[in-house]
Amino acid sequence: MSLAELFSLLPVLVLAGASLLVLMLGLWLKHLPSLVALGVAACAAAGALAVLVPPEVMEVGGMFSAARYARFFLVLWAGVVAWTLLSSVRYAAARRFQPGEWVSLLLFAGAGMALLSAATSLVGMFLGLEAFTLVLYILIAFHRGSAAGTEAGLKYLVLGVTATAVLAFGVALVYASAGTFHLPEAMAGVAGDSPLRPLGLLGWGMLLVAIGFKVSLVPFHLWTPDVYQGAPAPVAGLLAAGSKGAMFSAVVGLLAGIGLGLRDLTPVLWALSGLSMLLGTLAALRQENVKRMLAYSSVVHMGFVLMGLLDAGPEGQEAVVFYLVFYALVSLGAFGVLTAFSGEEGEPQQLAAFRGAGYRHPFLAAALAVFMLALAGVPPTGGFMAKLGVFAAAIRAGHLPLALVGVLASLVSLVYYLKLVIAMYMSAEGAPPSGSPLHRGTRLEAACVGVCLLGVLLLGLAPGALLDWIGSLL
Amino acid sequence: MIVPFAHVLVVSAVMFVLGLGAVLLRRNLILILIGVEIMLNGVGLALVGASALWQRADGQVLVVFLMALTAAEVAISLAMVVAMKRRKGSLDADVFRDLRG
Amino acid sequence: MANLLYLLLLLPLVGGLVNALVGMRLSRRLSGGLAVAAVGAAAALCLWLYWLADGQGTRVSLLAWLESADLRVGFGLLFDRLSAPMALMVTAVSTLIHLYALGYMRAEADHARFFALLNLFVFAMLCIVLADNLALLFLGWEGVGFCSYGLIGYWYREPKNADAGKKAFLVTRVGDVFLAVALLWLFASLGTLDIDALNARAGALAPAALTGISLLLLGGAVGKSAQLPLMTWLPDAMAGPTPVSALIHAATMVTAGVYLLCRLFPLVSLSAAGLQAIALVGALTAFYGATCALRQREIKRVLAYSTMSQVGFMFLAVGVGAASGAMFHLLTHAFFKALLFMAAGCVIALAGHENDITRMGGLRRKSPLVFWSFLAGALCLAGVPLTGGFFSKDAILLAAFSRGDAFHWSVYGLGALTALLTALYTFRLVYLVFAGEARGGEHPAGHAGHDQPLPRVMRWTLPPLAALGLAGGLLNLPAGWPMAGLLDGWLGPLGGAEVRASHALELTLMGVATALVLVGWLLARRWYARFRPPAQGGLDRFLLRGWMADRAYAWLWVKPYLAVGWLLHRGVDERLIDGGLDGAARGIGRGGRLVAAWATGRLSSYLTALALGLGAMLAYFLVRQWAGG
Amino acid sequence: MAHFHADFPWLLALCAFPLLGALACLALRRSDAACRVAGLVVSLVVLGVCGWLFVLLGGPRGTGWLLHEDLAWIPRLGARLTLGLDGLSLVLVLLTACLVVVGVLVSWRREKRAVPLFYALLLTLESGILGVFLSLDLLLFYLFWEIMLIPMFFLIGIWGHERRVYAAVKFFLFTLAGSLLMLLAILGVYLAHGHQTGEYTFALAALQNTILPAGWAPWLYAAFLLAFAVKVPLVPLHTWLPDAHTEAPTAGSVILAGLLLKTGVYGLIRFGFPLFPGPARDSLPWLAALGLAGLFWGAWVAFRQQDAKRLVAYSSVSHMGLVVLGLAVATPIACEGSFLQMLNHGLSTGALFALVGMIAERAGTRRLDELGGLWARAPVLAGFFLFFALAAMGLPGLNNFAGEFLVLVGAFRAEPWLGALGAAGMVFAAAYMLRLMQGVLWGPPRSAEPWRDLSLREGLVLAPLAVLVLWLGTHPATFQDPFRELARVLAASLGGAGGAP
Repeated sequence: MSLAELFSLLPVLVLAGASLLVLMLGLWLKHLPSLVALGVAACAAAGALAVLVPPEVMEVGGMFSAARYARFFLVLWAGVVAWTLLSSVRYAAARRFQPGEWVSLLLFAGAGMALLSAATSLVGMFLGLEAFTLVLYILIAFHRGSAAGTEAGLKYLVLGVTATAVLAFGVALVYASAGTFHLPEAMAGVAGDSPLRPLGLLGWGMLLVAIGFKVSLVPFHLWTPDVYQGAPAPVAGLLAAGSKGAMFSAVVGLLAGIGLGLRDLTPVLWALSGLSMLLGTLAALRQENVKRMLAYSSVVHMGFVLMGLLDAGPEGQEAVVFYLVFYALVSLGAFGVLTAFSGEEGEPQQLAAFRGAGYRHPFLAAALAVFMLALAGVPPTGGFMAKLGVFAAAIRAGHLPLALVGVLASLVSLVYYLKLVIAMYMSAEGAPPSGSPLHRGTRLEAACVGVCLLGVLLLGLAPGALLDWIGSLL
Repeated sequence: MIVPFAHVLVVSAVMFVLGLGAVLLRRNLILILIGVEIMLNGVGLALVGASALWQRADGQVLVVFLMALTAAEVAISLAMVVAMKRRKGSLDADVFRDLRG
Repeated sequence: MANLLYLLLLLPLVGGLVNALVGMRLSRRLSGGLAVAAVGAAAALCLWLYWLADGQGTRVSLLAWLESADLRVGFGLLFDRLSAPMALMVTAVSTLIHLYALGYMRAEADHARFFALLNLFVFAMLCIVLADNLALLFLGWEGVGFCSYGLIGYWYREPKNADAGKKAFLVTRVGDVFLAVALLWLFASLGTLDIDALNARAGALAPAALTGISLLLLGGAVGKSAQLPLMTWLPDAMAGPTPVSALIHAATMVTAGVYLLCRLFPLVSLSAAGLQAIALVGALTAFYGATCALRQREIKRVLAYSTMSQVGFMFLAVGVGAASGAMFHLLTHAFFKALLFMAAGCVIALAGHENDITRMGGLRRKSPLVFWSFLAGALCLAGVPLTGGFFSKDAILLAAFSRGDAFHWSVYGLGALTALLTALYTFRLVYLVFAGEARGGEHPAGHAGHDQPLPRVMRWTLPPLAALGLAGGLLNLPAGWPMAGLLDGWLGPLGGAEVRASHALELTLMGVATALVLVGWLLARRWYARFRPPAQGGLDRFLLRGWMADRAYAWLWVKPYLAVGWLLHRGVDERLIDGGLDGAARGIGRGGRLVAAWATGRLSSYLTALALGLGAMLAYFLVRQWAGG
Repeated sequence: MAHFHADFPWLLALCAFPLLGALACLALRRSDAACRVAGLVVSLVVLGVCGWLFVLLGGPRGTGWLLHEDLAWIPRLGARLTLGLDGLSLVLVLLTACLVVVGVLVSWRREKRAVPLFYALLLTLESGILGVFLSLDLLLFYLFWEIMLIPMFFLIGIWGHERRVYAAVKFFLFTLAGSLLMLLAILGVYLAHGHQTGEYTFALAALQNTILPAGWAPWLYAAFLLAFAVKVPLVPLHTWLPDAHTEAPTAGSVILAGLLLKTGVYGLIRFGFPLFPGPARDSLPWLAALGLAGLFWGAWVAFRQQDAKRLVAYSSVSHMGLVVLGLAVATPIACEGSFLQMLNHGLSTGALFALVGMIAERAGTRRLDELGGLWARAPVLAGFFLFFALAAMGLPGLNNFAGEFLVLVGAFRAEPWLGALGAAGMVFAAAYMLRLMQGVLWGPPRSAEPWRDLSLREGLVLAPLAVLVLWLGTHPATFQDPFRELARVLAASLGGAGGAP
């Protein structure tokens, strides 16, 4: 770990350092806004460093790369964390979250995601993944007052720990079959001729299971609805936008090196993607709880992203990265609106709570409607361009049947996305049940949601700029 | 290698499966966590074996990482156990059943 | 000359539009007067054009209507030897009827709509008469259909009238479809819709096509002229005001079919089968109309069936090749039938709005003028010798007989029998209405004080028509009489085949006709001079309801139509397509509930799912390892 | 066209301008009146521009583009903002502008709930429809195709009547199902073209001459056809139409019937046939059969309807069946007739829906057995209703007859029995239209007091439409000139290999 290597890892260190600094400050300084300001400054600094200061050495310690691909994702995750910090100021204060811990944990999660995206070796991936997963265990149950939070935390923890064990064993087996953790070479273990090929394949199987759990693909997705429902809205947003995105960005690197091995994996990926799309859509149909519906919708969307990965060529990866950026924006936006709507006595989760919201909260409701249409993949939102890219990738890879399953899923998914829009705009005039009337939402929250709204619409109408930037990464 | 890698692999696989069995069959949360620890130790063994097979040290480095990681997990898990005990008074993993459907 | 021709067409149109748009604001006298003026001016203009044209046809084209690839159709008018007399008749009779309507409609509030529709009707009729291409003719054809719908259903507050109008429009539209198909066929095969061109190039068509087109034209004519089988609408059309019945269902619209066949006679005459079909339809309808008229109880329904029968004679004339005979009968019939209808209007007014002839009687003393003009019309209708009706009907029967083969003789026989029945029901009508004492029975109080004298205009429009009817024979006296065959000469080639019959044959047939009329009169005098309550026998009810045609059609067409409609609407649209899709949606919803239930909320089931997934994954790779190799 | 300063993207501005109007409406959401005026002004400006374009370019034209713009959009995907205006789209764009103004005026007093949102959605809808008629880039076309859906979904869903949500979702799902398959087909062509020529583009001109792998072409064409058939609607896929029409507010129905149905046929003509000439030719017999079936099916079921709006909705199914029949027989006259019929149907049915809306507003009900006696209570309104009902029934001299006659002439020339059956449709049309007139106009008035007769605003809507209907009925050539050549070329391309069955 020469000085040069440390220097090229500087942006991540800035994030991690800031996290520790805030943790310490938190003991004395209980004023949340200033800590949030510090956190956002840290993120901004990390982002600026990543973009402006060229790294000296491309790979750090054989585990993390500092190439443009990693830097792009660092900027993205820094932005996600900064956004979460800003949009949850009122939410955290209302629930008397410990300011120091709240900001530091979020920053550390950002650092972990950046590391995961930058991983070029199985160890790097393992460390990055575990870094922010541990933080998420705490963040999900952060709201001590809510039983649901504890239950969600518990479920995520137990399942997460088991998945980590499976992941570790997978890494061990791949290491055993290939002799190295470094990714492109580690894949050699699976190649046709090598004697320890069975070990490699089993190792790959276990990796896929762990990845499946992390990005909530169907057989391993059961935790998703409960955790989204229990976790505080900002954390659920981070979970949807950040954790799944970071995992997939690592998977893109993982699969890029596999080349020939893809032939073995395609049936599995095909099955996982198809199942996720279909069963996710079916499960979401009957949901009355908005957060559970968004959870199942994330299962479906991960199925779409996986469909993009089936195309080994660069276009497929471009489509996946674009999809991840879009999905981050739309998830943050949707959960941002939920955060803005949640008042003192809790978050508005039941559909009934949203009845007639379209007329009482014009901006936030309109934003939520656009996010729903974006998730449904209807132009002119970014969702359409994302789906277009993924469908093109699937057809180019010759998986027309999967594309048809995707079409069926996105058609049926329209129903439950529209259920929310209908509740907001088209239900009878009556005011919502006394339960939790929607909170007005502060200007800061409205601004954050506005940023996401602008992003989603811009991706829909003029995705050219982002597509070019992503093209230059791969 | 003093012991053929296959034997190491079998032992670690057995430990992994036993740990998984404990996780699945046991209801008490602490015993589930113990099961996970057993699985992780199995992984550690496999890693050491593989590192010996390939005569490279990075396998063992990962084992050290693994131990540190396991310690952190246990800390958080126990914190969760304490929170659960205070809230529900029981350690049965299935006692939490409000979030479903 | 040309723009005068356009003026002829535009006058009724302008009159109609003015009444339609601003009529309500004008006073009754002004809007009525405007309407009469418009049609009167058209009549006068037609006369002057007649004199200007002195025999040569003039053709003029104003605006291109439909143009696409080789289809060129425009608003072109043709004022030749066939359309000139027809136009003159239409405008003249309309003027008289408009005058009559001024009086008849004096108590109506919504007069503007009536006169607007009446003027538009005359415009549409002139379109049919003067059109130089079939497309414009079709425009007039449907325009006439709409105006009759509007006028029949004039008293729309009474649902029965509105339904009668609807029935008329629908049944005639069935006929219009046949005409439309004939148009399409003609254009597809001859490449033009211009009437003269069609008649000229008719020879180029294959015999089968010729017959097909003729039958289709017959189908179209049958709809508009209320011949078998599309005749059920005419009796119900009597629900409209009497001037409407006089104008539309006596003089003009019902004769449009005959005019169409005469207009395209050169084409139709090339197909023998076509002609025979026309003749057969004509004869059968004549007989059908006459039999039904025998047992009708309402005065206007008797006249309606009588019109149907007389138009049947015209079809018979065309069918036997005597187009000029048909036109001759058409002109005379227009005069005396319009007269009869208007007189019937006066009769109804005199008898305190009583329609049923069995409850009238003794009106002779109440208004001698109405009696004498009604009698004049009746004499023409019955075909009493030397009247217009006699000569025109006799010419037709002569033409039929002189063709000289079995088919034509049988047709002649049916025609003669119908002539007898015609005389019978005509004199029945005269006796029941005018002879004996008033059988009006007690009138509802409202009507008692109603019989103030008929407005002068209603009474004084009758004599001119009576004169025209009686003197109608002069138009086309049979050969051997002084001034014989004026109309034959005038029509010349348009008049169809030359009727060659020896003078002796003519006289004998005239004798037979006279005898038939005499027998009919005597029978009527014996049965109806002294009033007896109408017989209620099975045959009477059968004839009263027009051979049960309405019920047969309802059972044959209306019921299946509704059944198929139900099948398509409830069956396919709602149950099959929507039901299927909603069912699929519910199925997916149930599937959704099933999958959602998988997340039981218990941590153990989540762990089991994870383990099962792991097991499946490893199993897959093991299998792949051994199988794949 | 000389004095066009070519660099200004007229067409893009035309599409974007209503969007700006929509944003303005949202900005002015404080006062309803301001939004109404803004809506009217924007739609009138669009009408003005379209009218001016028609006057300028409306003469008899060849088949080239009257206006063509090509701006960069997403270079990486090869999608460009290419917009083109030819004879057919010129006429349809004019129809769009005209009917949106009608829509705005018709809902002037009636829609009281969230008025700014109403006019914003109406203008967004206009922008979507204009985009569909003008775009020549497959991705841009698909974008506008779906943009059309969202405002219509909200219009039906928010301002509709009792079963509005069911109808709105059904409308959205039906159309989206078809268009998602079309998306896959577009991608199929896009990838096949890219694979062959190495250059990935969505431009229609480029994709037109792609040699598709043998097995693919029929399936891709089928996907396109399905998407457009749902919109037309061709018969088995039509059950969304009555629900959507009945539940939509008056302005929604006017635009849904007048314009959205035309986008289906237009899409088939602009994209379906040129991209897949071979399969298109093979599908003609099926299209003819479905068109004919639609003609009778729509009329038959319309006859049985109790609700006036559902009756007129089913009549649209019947009329559009005839339009498809015209295209399917692929003779120059028939194609010209079906182009003309698209314009005619837009005007007459649009006016009918506006009228039914006005009557329902006064009578408080749309059921035929509860209406009746309109003539006694509002004679001028009843007069207009009679006029447009006759136009819709195809009375010669009014606009529908012109189109119908051309289609039937063309159909008969190609296939005699087809033309004859089509002509028989006239009776069915008369049947249901007479039932509508009987139910609404005649019969005793329900109560003595007369309704307020035609207001100035309603007169302003109906009078111009009546003039247009008469103009199209007596001299349709002025509107036929722009697309005469296009019809001939389309007929040639479709009829090329042996033409209709």
